[in-house]
Amino acid sequence: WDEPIIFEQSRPGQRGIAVPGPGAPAVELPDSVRRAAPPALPEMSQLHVLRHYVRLSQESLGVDLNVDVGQGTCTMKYSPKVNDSFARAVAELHPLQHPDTLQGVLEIYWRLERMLAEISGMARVSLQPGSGSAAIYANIAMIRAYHAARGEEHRDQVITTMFSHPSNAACAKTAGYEVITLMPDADGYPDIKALRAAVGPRTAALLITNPEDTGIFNPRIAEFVELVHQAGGLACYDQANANGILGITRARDAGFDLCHFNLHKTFSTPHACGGPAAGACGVSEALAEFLPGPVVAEQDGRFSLVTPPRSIGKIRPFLGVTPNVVRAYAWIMTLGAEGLRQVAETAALNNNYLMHKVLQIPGASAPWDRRRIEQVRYSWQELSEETGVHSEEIGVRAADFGVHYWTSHHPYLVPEPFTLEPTESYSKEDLDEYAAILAHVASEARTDPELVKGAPYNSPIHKIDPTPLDDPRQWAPTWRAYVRKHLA
Amino acid sequence: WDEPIIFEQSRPGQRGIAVPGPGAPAVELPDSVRRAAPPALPEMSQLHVLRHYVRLSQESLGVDLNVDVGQGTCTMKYSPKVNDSFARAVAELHPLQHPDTLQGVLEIYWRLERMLAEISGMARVSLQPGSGSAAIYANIAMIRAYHAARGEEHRDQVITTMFSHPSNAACAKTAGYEVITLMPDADGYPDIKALRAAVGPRTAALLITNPEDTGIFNPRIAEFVELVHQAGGLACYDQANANGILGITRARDAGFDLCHFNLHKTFSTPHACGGPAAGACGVSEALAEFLPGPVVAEQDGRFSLVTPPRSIGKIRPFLGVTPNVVRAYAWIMTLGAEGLRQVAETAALNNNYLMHKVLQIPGASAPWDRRRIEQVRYSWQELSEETGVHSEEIGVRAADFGVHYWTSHHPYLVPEPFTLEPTESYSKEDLDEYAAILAHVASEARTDPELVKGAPYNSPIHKIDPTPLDDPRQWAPTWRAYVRKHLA
Amino acid sequence: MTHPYIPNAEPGVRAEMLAAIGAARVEDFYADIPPELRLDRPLDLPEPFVAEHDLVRHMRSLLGRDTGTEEALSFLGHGCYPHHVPAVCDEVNSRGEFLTAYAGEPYEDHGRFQALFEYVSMMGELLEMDVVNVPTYDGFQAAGTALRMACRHTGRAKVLVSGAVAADKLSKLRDFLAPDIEIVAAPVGPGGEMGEVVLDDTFAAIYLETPNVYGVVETRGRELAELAHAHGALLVVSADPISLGVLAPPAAYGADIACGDIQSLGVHQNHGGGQAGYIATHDDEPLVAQFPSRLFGIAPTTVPGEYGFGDVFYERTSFALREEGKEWVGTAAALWGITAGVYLALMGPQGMREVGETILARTRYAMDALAGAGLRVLHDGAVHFREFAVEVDDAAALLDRLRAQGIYGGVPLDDRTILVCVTERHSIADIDRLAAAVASARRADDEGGRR
Amino acid sequence: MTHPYIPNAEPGVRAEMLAAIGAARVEDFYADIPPELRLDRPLDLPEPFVAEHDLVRHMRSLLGRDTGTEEALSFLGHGCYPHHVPAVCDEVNSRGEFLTAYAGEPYEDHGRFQALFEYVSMMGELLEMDVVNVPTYDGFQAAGTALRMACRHTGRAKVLVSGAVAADKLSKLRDFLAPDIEIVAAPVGPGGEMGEVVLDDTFAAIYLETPNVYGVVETRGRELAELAHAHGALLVVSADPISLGVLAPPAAYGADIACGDIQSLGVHQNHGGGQAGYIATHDDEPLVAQFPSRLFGIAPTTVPGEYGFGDVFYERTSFALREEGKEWVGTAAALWGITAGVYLALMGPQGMREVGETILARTRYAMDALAGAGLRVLHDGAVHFREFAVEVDDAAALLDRLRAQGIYGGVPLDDRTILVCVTERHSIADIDRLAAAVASARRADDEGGRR
Repeated sequence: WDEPIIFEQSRPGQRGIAVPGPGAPAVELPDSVRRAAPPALPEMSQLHVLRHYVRLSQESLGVDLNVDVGQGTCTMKYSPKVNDSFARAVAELHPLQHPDTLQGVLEIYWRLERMLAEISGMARVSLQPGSGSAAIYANIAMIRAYHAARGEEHRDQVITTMFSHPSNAACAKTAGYEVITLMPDADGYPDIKALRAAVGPRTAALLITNPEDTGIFNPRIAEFVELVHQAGGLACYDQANANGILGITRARDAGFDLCHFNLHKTFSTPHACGGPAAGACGVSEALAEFLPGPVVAEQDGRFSLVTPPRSIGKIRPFLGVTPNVVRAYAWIMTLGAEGLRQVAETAALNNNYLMHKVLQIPGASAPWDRRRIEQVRYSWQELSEETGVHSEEIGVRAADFGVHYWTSHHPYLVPEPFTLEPTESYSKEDLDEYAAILAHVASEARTDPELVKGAPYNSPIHKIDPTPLDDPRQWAPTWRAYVRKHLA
Repeated sequence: WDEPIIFEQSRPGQRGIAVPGPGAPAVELPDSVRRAAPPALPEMSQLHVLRHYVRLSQESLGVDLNVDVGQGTCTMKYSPKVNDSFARAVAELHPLQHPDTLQGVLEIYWRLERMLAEISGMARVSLQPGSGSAAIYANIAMIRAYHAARGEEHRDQVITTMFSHPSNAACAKTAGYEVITLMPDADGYPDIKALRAAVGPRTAALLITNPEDTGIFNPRIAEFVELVHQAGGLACYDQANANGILGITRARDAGFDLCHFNLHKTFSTPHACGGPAAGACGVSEALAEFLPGPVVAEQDGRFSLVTPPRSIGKIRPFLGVTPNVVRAYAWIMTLGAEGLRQVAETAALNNNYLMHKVLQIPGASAPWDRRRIEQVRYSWQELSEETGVHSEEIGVRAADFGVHYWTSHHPYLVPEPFTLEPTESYSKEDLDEYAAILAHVASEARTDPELVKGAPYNSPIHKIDPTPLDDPRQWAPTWRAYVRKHLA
Repeated sequence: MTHPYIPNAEPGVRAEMLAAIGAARVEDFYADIPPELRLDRPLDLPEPFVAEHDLVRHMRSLLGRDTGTEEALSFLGHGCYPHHVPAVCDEVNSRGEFLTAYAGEPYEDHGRFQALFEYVSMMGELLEMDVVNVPTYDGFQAAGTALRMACRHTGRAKVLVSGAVAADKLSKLRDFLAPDIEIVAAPVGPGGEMGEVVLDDTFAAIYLETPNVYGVVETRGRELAELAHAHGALLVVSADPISLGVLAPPAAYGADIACGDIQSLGVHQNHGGGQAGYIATHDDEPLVAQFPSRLFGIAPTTVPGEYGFGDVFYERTSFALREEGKEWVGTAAALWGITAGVYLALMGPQGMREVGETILARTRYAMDALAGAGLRVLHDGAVHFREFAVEVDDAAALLDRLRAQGIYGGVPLDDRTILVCVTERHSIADIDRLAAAVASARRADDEGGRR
Repeated sequence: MTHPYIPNAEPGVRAEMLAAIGAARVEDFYADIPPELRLDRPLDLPEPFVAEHDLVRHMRSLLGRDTGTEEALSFLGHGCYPHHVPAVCDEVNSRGEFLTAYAGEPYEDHGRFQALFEYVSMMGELLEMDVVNVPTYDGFQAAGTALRMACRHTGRAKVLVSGAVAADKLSKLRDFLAPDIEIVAAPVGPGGEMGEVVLDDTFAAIYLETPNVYGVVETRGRELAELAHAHGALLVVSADPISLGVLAPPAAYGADIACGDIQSLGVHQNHGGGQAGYIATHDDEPLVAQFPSRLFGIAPTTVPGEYGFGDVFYERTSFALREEGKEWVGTAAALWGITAGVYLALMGPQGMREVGETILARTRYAMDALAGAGLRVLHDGAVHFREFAVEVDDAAALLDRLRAQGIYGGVPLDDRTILVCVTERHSIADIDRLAAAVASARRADDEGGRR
């Protein structure tokens, strides 16, 4: 489709929907609050609005359509359609209804909390955060409250690793912490010597992912936790990459005090173009009193809301992103313990199989010769040096074949990176096809690098010139800005 | 997408859904009824089934996606999404529930029946038929029962016109009638002299569309009806083309005894790739006792089911295609009398505007210089004679630009035909765009006829060789036939 | 206000278009309609709910007066069945592309053609037959057309129809086979199967259903096929496809035409709007020539290895030949065909076997449970699939009592007979609940009787 | 049995893949996990419902214990609002392409970029501002970030926050602005608007809401903007976009940052899961630099006239700079942004004006009706949009009485104050029903009191 910007389709007098009339006397507004001129929104009939968005939807690739293994670290697994039907069933619930009228969702919250506690080994779980990053932030806020409650406000440093998600560093900074980032050692593990040097009386917490975004599991993770504990800090586990270790190993068993899951990665809720998502914070008994409130309590089969005594307060409005809580609950309930373990094992199997295939492509490598769990950060450094084609260009060319391939991995510690995470959802044939696309593009890079650099050829649009996006005189973050700067 | 046949994606051991186990002792089947070998259905995971069909859906063009004016006579109007939500609300109703538990749908049937009676001028309406053709058949069955009840079984002929839908002729033939088809006269109207010659003591009924599929309204329609009545026959109005005359003129007012509507054309229910649809039969008081049963009766605000005394019986199972009855009811209820008239007038306006544009394209013509209501059967005869490009080829080439263009108009009384019906749903810009596509392809036909003949270029597949489809040794109406004949 | 569904009703654009055409008023387009046929008043229709929300409120208040089978515990079947509908079926058939498509060519609608071709192909595997139609309206129509096909094929005008057929279906057959085809009813044997029948060479077909209206699985298919064939007639068998993961397909015992309804394959009950009919035969040209429906087939394209699709043997149809075609063809129930295809692909051979086994076992469990509750179960010795009949003193009274407890106990076949339907959706607990409610209703009746 | 969600758990393919890799067992991949960290037992989770239908039954039985706002008559708002959701909004946001997409590039996800660019562009028209973010989590987060933006922009660490803010939102702000930013609460004036405030040059911003927590429309925006600007501070205004068809957008009276929640624009209440936050500013580079969220902009392609899309000023973000970025960015609420875009496109300028007028009129009608029923309506002299507070003797008791009649009467702000919400979804009859129920509950109380 060559679909114009929606404003270009506006025709005066058209409308997409009619609104109930007041049925009561009109209210006269004082000038100070009355809108002077109507907003220049598009005017279109209903079919035309629908057609526009249906066409745009067809110009987007979701899990439903492609072999979505190329958005590494994002765990693009199948989000079952039946769970969407359960999510729709809560569409017309209001969050502040009396709990007597909400026993169903409250029970689901309570059950999912118990299940995630079992999966992580933690004592209590909050399902309030609206995403993984928000859960990281909530964990940091609890860490802050914990130390404050003990009079240890002087702990103003958090330690993280370079291959933990940037939100660990960024959320900690937002919460007022100084951030110390451990680089990988020569083996690709977080550098334990650097940790030893970093911990001390100012240490509030360690924020760490494991396996990291490289797919490498740090076997000395318990030792890391122990070092931080000895210094009086807390250990907080970013479990965004939990998909390969469900039922295999648990956060609490390695000594962690806090952890979080992304329901939209590990527990199958849909990514929805980037949210709504949902995060879960798990904490040990010692931190339970700091959880964001309210949480669901159960007594004699009745469910009610209580706020923990020293709650950090609200992370977001209301109880949580209920449609996703419902979906995640249903997903676990159709798999059970045995199913979750199959998820993990198959995610690891798929990843190792795909790695086996990718590493057969000349020019592709996986830095550090370590085992991988559920994903791998690869490098085209060799191919790039040989052909001058960059990883990003390979990604755009791969899109011509109907797949994603994501390269945003700042900072580019791994040169010419790409990260693949096949999850448990894809078949052997899917992985073969994805590897074949990469092999094909890599071979194009050798035989006809300009072809690859000129991509895309199979997109609604052609190669983008990004320079205006970083130039304040030219950038156009809205249509009105574009009209003003470029069409006036 | 280059999507393989689903059987090619089968992998042993996979499954798309799990089934509840028996939970009770198994039943042993005797050999005579036990299936010997499992059916060779595809074995696929759920995501893979979903992905396959989502891709196929993207390779189909619905009203939601295109300027769907090229499937003339099919009235491809906007089917409002909100009405789908009402249709979903009846998904889990069983048709044989006690009427006390079905008061809502029964009331909707009753109300829609009353509204269609008002729109057509008829006394009673049945909503049982599953489509327009089924409604035609039901009308013929009522005609047969009517004559039989009067001891006039000797009436064994029905009269129809060449530009009435083929189902009028075909259904009459199926019901045992001899079919007499009136050809258009030099003015494009059904030939009244031929009608005079045809009517007589053997005449059971006239089955006629008006406006016909040419878009021409027969101004002497009342005279046609009168002639048939004088001969003792009934007059039955095929109102498949009613979209341009809603609120303008009514079947009963022209003297008709029976008529039918297609809810999926005039009343916006979706075409659904070719059904489920729904038809409505309207009849005069004299024929009401023959209606298919049951119909809904109302007393003191309670609704029940009754079967008319001399009912022809069942046309299809149960009461009707309820999801579409609900949709059609909701559609009328959001428009009202004034809205329906706007529908009609706008359908006529759009059609005349598009005709104005199309007739400006050199080589296009609209046989018979008559006014048109809601559609036009055009001809490329001139263009075809000049360039050797046929209407069907123009249609395939037009599809490259993302629109439909339908040419199945047997018999080809109008040479090199195409039929456009813009309905009320499309904007002026849509019609301009469609006309521009036709003009572009027509000009291609002149400058580069081979280009047009070689189309499609923008389809998932290339030009089809249809010969095997008519050759019993080669045809493959199923995959198993294909495997046997072509892959074995 | 310009209605959201009618863009060109907007006065400005309307005037612009009229000007372009050179017409003064929209009335001009209607000049051919004589004044005496013109409606000189607005239609007398209810005030509309133009605002979508007002319409929603209105519809919700109407539809809220229904109590469906998800709120009540329903054992209603009799042609419309409460099987589980996989969410993926709904996802696919509610995709706007499929829902609003119609009659495009095999290029821009390649996906529609492929989806329907795959549907008929999967049905072909289930039925072990090579030719399956794009769905007709429903199982009634499929049966009617199958019998007309048999008559056209044999040149005869008499059919022997199983007596174990629903009354409504028989009504449809009588209407649809009139005026030229005679229906002879076969007796029902004491076990609930088709009884002894006599055939002669004037019959075009024997028509059998399995499971039949009583849920009884017919075991004498092969014998009847041989009888039919011995007289130059065809065996037409109506079989519910959801049974065919465990039951032998009609072709396996010699049927010439299989037919039936596919509502059981992933389509909601829809208050009876979910029906769709299949008809299948072997790849036998003279019989294939009798199909009125569209048949989709694979065709090569200019690119080797690529699959295109198209109509097989189009010249049979009324689209091509008007009254000289076979019966008629038109919009019927294609979307349910696509849906049934999705269902079969999800289920695969394993799922179809399992669902059949579950239904067989639970049907038997329910028969035993209701017998235990004191009802007489008809044809108890036969194999039942999904349905069985029970005899009671007063069907309406018992059903009323059950309904008061939120149970739709079954479909009354007559004053004393109730047809009970059990599928994989009914848990053992559901069946036990029915049996307990029946037992308690009978106790209440007994007590009422004693008073 | 191979689970339908895990194709490669099938033993055959698993063995084949292991062989290809050269691994003996899946265990090999976990060799880096030390034995003492390995869970030596299965997880203790409930028995699963593997069959989809069993899962559906389980979920339905749980969810059936809720009584939602379509069954009851709800006047609950307080941050989550029952506006009409056009069916087209649901149709678009349930399209699998959007629902399951995430972070593709602007080529294969061109449609996602365009839909979000169009959303921010339509919000820009409504707000009369040139820069609008891809949605953050919710209005709480938007307010917190807007205030942090103001602090970063001014280099100050103190903000004046309207006292007419929801308690939960204040809790969020306290948490989110900790530890470095001080919150000073402004008084609420007797009319329900922000009261008199004193500012000095240490303040980064004044934070105002309109309509505020009491539904009161603030009328002194321009004055507060001038006050803020006079002290080198910014005016941050949280405004519900659904009011902006009739109410002046914050930019019109001098606000520097607008923020709020877009749940009102075509998103269901979703038990509070439908929230999404917007933040908007003028196209002022230093302020734009403070956005943590993604900003999408138009970019040219190699083909003249073609529109591509991409991230504006990506180097602000934590994706690019980790802790040196502005706050953080990640998955938030993009789908609700697309949905709000669909809503605004459907409504257009006319619809937005009309819905605002309807809400204004019905809110006033409800205030008068409840006053007529004997309740004291707070801030009765102010202009109210959608919400107002009433004072009662015992909020919980009254709400319990109403709930027993199927009415969710409002949100208790404290023991004696109830916040009532009225939208275009509430008919006049609904409001009358509430007033009648309130009046009757009060009569019952009076009688109870007399006894």
